Amino acid sequence: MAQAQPLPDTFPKYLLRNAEMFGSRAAMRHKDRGIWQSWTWSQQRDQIRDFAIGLTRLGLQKGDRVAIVGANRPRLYWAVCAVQSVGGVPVPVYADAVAEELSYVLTHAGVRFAVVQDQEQVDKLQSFIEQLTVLTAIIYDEPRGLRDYDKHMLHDYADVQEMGRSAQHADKQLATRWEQDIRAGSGEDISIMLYTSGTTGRSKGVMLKAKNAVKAAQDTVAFDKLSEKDSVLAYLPLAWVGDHYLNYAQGYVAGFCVACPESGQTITQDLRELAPTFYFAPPRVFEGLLTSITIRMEDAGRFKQRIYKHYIEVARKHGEAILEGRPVPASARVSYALGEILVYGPLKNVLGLSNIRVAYTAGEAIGSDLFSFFRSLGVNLKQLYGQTEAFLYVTCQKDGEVRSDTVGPPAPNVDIRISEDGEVQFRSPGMFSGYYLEEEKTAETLTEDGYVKTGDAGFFDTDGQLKIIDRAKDVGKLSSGALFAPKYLENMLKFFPNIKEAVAFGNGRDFASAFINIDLQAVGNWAERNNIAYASYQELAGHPLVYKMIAANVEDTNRRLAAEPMMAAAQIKRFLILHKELDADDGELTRTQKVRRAFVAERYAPLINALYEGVSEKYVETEVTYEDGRKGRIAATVKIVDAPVFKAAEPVKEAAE
Amino acid sequence: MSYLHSIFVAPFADMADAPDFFLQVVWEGLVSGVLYALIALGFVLIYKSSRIFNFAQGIMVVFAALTLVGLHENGVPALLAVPLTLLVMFVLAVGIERAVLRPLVNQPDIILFMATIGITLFLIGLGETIFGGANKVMITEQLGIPTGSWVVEPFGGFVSVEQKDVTAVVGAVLLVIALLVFLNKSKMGRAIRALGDDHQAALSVGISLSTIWVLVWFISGIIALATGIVWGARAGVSFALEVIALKALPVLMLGGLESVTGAIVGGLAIGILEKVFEIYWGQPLLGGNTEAWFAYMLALLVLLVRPQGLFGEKIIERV
Amino acid sequence: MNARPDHSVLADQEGSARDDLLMDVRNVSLSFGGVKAITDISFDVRQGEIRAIIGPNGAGKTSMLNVINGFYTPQVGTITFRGVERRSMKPHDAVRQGIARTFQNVALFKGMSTLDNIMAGRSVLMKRNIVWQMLWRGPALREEIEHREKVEEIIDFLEIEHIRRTPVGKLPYGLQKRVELGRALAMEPSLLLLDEPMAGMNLEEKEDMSRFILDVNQQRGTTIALIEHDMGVVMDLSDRVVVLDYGKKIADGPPDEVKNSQAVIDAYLGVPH
Amino acid sequence: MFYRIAGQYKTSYGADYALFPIKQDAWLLALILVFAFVVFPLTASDFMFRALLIPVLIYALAALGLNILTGYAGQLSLGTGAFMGVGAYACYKLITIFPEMNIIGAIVLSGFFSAAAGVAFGLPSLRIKGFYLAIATLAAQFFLLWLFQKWAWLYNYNASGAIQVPNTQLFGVTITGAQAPVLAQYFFVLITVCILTAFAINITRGRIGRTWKAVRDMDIAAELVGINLMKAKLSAFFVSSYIVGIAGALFVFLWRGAAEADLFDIQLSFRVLFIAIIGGLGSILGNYLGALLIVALPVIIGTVPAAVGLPISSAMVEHLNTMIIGALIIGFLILEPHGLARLWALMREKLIIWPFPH
Amino acid sequence: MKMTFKTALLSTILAAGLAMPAFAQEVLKLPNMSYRTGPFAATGTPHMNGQRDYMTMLNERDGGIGGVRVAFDECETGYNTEKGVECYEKSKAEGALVTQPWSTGITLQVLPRTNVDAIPMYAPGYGFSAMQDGKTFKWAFNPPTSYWDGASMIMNAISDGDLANLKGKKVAFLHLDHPYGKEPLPLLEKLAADHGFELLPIPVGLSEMQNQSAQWLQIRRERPDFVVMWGWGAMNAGAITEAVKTRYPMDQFVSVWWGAHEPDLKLVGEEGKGYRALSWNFADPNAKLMQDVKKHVVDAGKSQLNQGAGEFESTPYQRGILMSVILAEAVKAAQEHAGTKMINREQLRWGLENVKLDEATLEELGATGMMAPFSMSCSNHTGHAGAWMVEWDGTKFNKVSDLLSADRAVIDPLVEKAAADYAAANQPWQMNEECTQ
Repeated sequence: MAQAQPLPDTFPKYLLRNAEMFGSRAAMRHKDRGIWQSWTWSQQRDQIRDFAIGLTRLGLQKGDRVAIVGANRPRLYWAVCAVQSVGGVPVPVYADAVAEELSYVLTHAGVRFAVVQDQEQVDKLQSFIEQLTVLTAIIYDEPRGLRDYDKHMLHDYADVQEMGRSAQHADKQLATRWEQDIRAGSGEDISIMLYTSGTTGRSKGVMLKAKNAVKAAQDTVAFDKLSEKDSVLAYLPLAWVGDHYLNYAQGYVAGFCVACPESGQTITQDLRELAPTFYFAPPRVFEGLLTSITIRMEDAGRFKQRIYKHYIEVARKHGEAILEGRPVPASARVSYALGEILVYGPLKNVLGLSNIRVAYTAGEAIGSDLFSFFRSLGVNLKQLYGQTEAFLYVTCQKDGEVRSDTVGPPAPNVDIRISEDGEVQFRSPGMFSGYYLEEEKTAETLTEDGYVKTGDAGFFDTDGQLKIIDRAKDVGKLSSGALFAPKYLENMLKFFPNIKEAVAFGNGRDFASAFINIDLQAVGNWAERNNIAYASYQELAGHPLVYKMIAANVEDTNRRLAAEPMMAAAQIKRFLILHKELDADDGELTRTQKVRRAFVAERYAPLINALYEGVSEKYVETEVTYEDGRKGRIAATVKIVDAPVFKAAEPVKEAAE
Repeated sequence: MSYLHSIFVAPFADMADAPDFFLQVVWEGLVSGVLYALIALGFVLIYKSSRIFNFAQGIMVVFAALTLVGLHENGVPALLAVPLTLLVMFVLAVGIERAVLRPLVNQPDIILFMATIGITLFLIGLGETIFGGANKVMITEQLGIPTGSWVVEPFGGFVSVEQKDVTAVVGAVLLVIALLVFLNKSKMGRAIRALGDDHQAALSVGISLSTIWVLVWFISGIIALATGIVWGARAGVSFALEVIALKALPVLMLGGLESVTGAIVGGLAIGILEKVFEIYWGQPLLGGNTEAWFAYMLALLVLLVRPQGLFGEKIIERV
Repeated sequence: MNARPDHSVLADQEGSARDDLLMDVRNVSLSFGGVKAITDISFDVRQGEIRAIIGPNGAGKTSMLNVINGFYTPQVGTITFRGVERRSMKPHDAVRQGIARTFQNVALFKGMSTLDNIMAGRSVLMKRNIVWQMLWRGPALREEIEHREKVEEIIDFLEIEHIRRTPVGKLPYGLQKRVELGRALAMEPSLLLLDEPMAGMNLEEKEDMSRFILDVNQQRGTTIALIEHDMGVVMDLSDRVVVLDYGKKIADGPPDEVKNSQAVIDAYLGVPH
Repeated sequence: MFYRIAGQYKTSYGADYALFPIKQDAWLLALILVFAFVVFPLTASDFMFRALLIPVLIYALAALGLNILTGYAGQLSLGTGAFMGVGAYACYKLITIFPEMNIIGAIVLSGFFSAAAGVAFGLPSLRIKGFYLAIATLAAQFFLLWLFQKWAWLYNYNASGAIQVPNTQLFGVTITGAQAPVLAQYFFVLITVCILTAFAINITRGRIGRTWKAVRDMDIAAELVGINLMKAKLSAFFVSSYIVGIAGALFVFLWRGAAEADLFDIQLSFRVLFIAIIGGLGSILGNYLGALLIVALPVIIGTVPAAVGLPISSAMVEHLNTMIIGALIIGFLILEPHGLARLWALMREKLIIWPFPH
Repeated sequence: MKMTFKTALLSTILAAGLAMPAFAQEVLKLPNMSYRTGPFAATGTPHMNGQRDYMTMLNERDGGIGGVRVAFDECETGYNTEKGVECYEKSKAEGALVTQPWSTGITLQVLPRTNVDAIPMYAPGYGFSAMQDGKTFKWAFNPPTSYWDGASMIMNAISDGDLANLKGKKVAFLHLDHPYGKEPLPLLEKLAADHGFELLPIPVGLSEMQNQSAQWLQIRRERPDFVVMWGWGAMNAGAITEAVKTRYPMDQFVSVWWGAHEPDLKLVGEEGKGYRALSWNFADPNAKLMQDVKKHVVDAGKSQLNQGAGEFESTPYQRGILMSVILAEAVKAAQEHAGTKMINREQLRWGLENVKLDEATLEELGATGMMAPFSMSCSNHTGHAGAWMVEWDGTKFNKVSDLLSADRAVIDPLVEKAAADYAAANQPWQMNEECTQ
């Protein structure tokens, strides 16, 4: 990629460059109609140009904000670049956002255009169309079901492109002018506005400058040596910073191929077909993978199981060492090579991880066993720590210096410091330029010297790697004054395959306690093998044997907590298994599947009280939302159990930070 | 013209010229026909009760006859050999039910048909392994079947009628009567007949499906033994009979797969017609040996006119 | 439901010639060996509408469909399709004329995949001879791909991507029905006959199927004649309804009108089923 | 396990229609072809060629022909042997009437004769179905066999009633007759079989193949989707009998060297049918697996017991062979009604998802 | 070296040991094709037992031929030509010195191959009659007499020595519809044309062998003066029972040697009285040869024959013995000529061409009267031993004629033409150029 001219500072510039340099290489694929429909960089440029010019025909002006709502589709990705190319600001919005959320973001951003995927999104938009005063056009990708809609504001994506084409036809200079405008574009312009998913409160529109975004991407592309030969599967929400960064930004900068899955249900299959070289997934995805591997292997024949266990053990012993190029006995190498043929290779093949060069996980802590498992198979899995405000990367691990309990040293050109109250703060090239229309909040987030407050509590360990404990504001104290980091507890619990979700309480209380969600798949399988009949999640969750099993897990957790001086006091004394699964539809989880602890605490206040009242069971009624949107109530008597606590290890010395 | 004459006139003139010979021809045909009918009967029984197109019926005939002769050769008295052979046929029925029918229940027809071809091969191999491949002589006399022949002398000529053929015809008639009585009068028999129409109805009689299957295959085995004795007496016992046993197929097609009457009428008709055709048309005009295909061609022609056979029920296609 | 094109012209009982007449069934009678299945039935189907034929069990609905697509030949009466009058024809000729259908008891090719089943629906539109097929090059492959693209559109339309390669014999009933609809659509019919498209389905599947039927009608502009037992669904879906009872026509008109007809109430709605 | 399909994706329908969408399949085939074209010719003895390799190929081809009719179009045929005979006799007549005719031309043309016979006896299939149709093919079997015996013109009034294959040459190499080197015959058969197999694969996966399968699965529905049943069935008879006829011509000209009518008796029909069943109806690969099994089995039964010092008489070998084939047929139908090909498919599936069991 | 490499590779490929056995003992490989199964086993088995037992006897009594044991392997054909060709290939691969195809059909099929592969083909009393022409059929032998010889002798016998007596008569030729049954047809047709009798060929298909009512109805209608039978396997028994039933005069019913098969006649017993067969051997259980066989093989329990059924005494079994006698004599001759015990194929061919079974040799073998003396040469591969008529007396066969001989003047030109035609049809054909006789 070395070339004399300065590197582009906007994505549309990269588009032009890639169309020139990698003209015949695939830029975008989409599993559609049974095959991977593909577009080369030059085709992609033409598609984008047609659409961009079409948009200008519809009246798009420089600076106009354009909402982009939908799943990962080539046309929506093109819309992002098309909007950027004519000076607009794309505003990707979560496709599964309900109408109110959507309406807030769109009105807040003041979008003039919306490029949406299908009828569903059109319907949502139209339900609050009167609030969108500045909206001039909705452009849809899939015309399905929209035939009889009132068309005065609705446009088919293809029609817009056609408008663009006919305009170019009429004015031969248009295409050239479009390219000139791009080349004249400034890196100082806002490249994109990403709305935070809103773990707390309203979503905020994070504005990112083009040159910052590009710079950040350039750094990480160089860091991971990504090139046009790589490929990724774009399956994360389009509006999430991760997707925009990893797929769009890095894709344009490195020139690699971004592939869109056929649909949400076929991701596993599509991943397997595509076998990308770069992969990102949150820990829960890896966890799901491991669970499903374990479960599927349990059904295998004895012989296969023995092979599998043997070689997984070999991998556990030597796999990571081999991956990191550390010295390993020759016999182990032979054994590992055999394992590669018999187990690891096939396993990666079945999971679609065969060609992975670099894989990242982030967003939450990942269990060390889980993390090591994938690394030992030869998947170069690493951790990063990031934020929308940083345009993702704050820290990321280097090849060969990977640990499961840290998130790595600062990413290239990133400055990190830990504030006095333990909060992580950073300054980075990709740093945002502010929240849209929220000067105040922007100011709150930035320190006076220009550092961004992450809101996370953490510390650097001796290796210089950052370790995140929890959200800074969630870190509390027990009534005894001992440190209580709920997330830390929850993560430890969640590393058990039987536990899907955990919510820990204890701030200002005498001791720590927890709600637990069992993993229906894992526990269900276990139940099946042990001939335990159950009709529902609720029934399984309340089963005495299940309680017994979870109690053992909690006990284990406590034992490990006891070994950590800073955390020993926060052992879980009491816990209960929740009678329903935490669900985003009920507001208990965010759309990114994170627990909204405050909301849960409020919703299940009676249960929390019960935990601290010492009763052994509690009757509760809970409102639930079914898949089709109907609401209902479920009632249950939830059992509450005590767990043994262990004596804290003697603090060797005061944890100096 | 002369060609037409030799097709349409000469044969009939021949028949009229030597009526005793014609009678002899018809009698010969009739005896073969009885045998075809018996084999076909075994087919029909099994088809009616289980929708299985039992290709192995022909080979069961040979197997039964071989067992009988083989037992006798090994010193078993003839009259004891018969019940012993029946026992073998019963064991065979049970074996087939266990090893073939039960595992294959509810499979498509074609699969079951193929399975019976497998049974055929297996039985041939088994029979030859045990009894050797040589041609054997039916123990006609030992079984008390008369072996002489009567000569009737009508129209100034003669018709030679072998007593064992007469025994065969009479035996076949008795067997068929016994079978019809069994099917119509006994509870078991009614269950078997009902099975053809409706499994549930049959089961409601209180007899298990496997019992019925064993029974049906056993009855087919009895018929096979009877056929084997009769046929063996005429032509020796060896697996070459297999090819003749195939003739039961056109008989079935002609008579319809489910009709007992059809099997009998079809068998007799084919036996007589093929013989008459061979003698009066085949040998003079076509170089003989037309019996090899006549039955099949006849069945084919009939099916073209009536796809369900002469006695089958009309199939109305529905969607 | 969204705005629908206005089909709700008052039903003209006389069925006089109209510009948008697609098919006209005149005085059709059919009997099997003396048993009358259909007696003197006349009705018409107009371009672009959804026409329902309803009636209690044994009313002659399926027989009527079988007459329309040539599977049965009526003893009396004529059928005029797109201005051409005929009494008998081979079912595959009916397809050539643009009549496709589905079946009450799914009649898919069980050993073939979803894709192949729908591709089979396009057999009649494919032309390359055996020599090209043998070589699998040039025109044959081009033709195959051309039709594959069309079929993929249908697969996409019916949202059955995930079962593209599954042998249909292994699919649940509801999906089989959908595949069958796909196969009928693949024939690009001008008249689509649906024989109890929602028989044996649960509520959700019925809703899906209704949506697909409406989409077919609206987006592809296909005229649909459907037989259905489920009155509720029919009344929502169809523009006009013919009611049969014991092989005779007892009512014909828009759903609301039919619903209130005394004859229908007596024959059909009054009878619990 | 060795099937690593990750990353093998198709970006066009053309690629999706490739003969082997998964490259491991192509490798496997390549390996087999290397064996067939290079390793065997370098290593195998004459006996191997004559007793195993050539018959396997020819039987597989015959079974392929039958499979098209029975496995793909669903029309049961018990007359394969006779149609092979038509091909063989046609080839013989062509080569003796036109001695200057190229052997390839004669074989290619002879297929048309058997195809014509096939269509003639296939005509009843328009009216007759299922088992009833088997009778039409049986009629063909017995009638044609009779014709081979009685129609002396067919065997050039040869006293023995047998046809004797003359020595013919192709590109200067004797390819048929006793003079022909077995290697040349092997290559001729191999190439012919490869070409016809490729054709058969292409036909069965295209429109015509689909119409056949549609007719097989549900003929009424097939008719109602616009498939002309007559065309579909007769084309199946045509293609099937054509291939069977070629197999018959190869059978006599490239393997047997001579033939009498009885060679084409019903036993031959059954043998081919068994190959198709054991191999797997409705599959191309199955024919090869089935042929390998059926041809190799007697050889193995004949040699293995002797090799382990358990001599059995040659008659016993025959008996056991018959019995074992019978038992195999039943066994296969119970375990896997779709034959060896399906077994392989399941194995392949297992290898693909290895180490997972499902 | 190359061979072992091949073998090694092969065995890895097939793992079935299809190639040669790993150990090679010094044996004379004289395999036989057999059919102890199927519809032809009835007549085949006793012959094959005889062949086998003589070889076993040599091994037991003399330690083989010239001190080398004989490996008499059998390969089952079931009289099936296709199987026969497989057996041929198999035995060829195993290094057999000779092939004994045991069916005229198989003989015809492997005939061209033996000529290319240079393997002697030994078809005693069967096969293609023109094989007598050793110049053309360098590798094929059909001693002691051919089918055309047989047909000629039968016609001579039924015409009381003068074929002119047959003028205006009708001779039915009831034969197996198989190359074997058709083999005498050219000669019979010629004789019929020359002598003015009507020849009525009546074929019996393989499927009709046991149920010949159609053929016998035809015979009844046509009323031929003689029925000449060329039958085999189950066909013979079928024909004899049908003849009795049709009341065909037994003294007008004559068969070729294969019809001299006691069990078939025992079926009809007394009613078969008068039935004649031409046979080139005559059973003599008391001959020294037979007693040796009995002593060393049968009584030693090394035979497969069915003693209870009187097989030892039967004509077919003893014919089988003689078949092996001739072959063994050829081996002896070859060993002496070549000066080596382990002869090769070419040497065995020489041996066969130089078989001299004169009275003295027969005497020495202890087989006097069991067959007529004969000798072969490079131009004469049949030897034309001649044969006797034997007649069934209700319990056994009796010799009822002097030694008959065939009409060479008629046969030899036919042979010459047939051989020339054959060579022409199978161009390029390897003739025996060295033979100058």
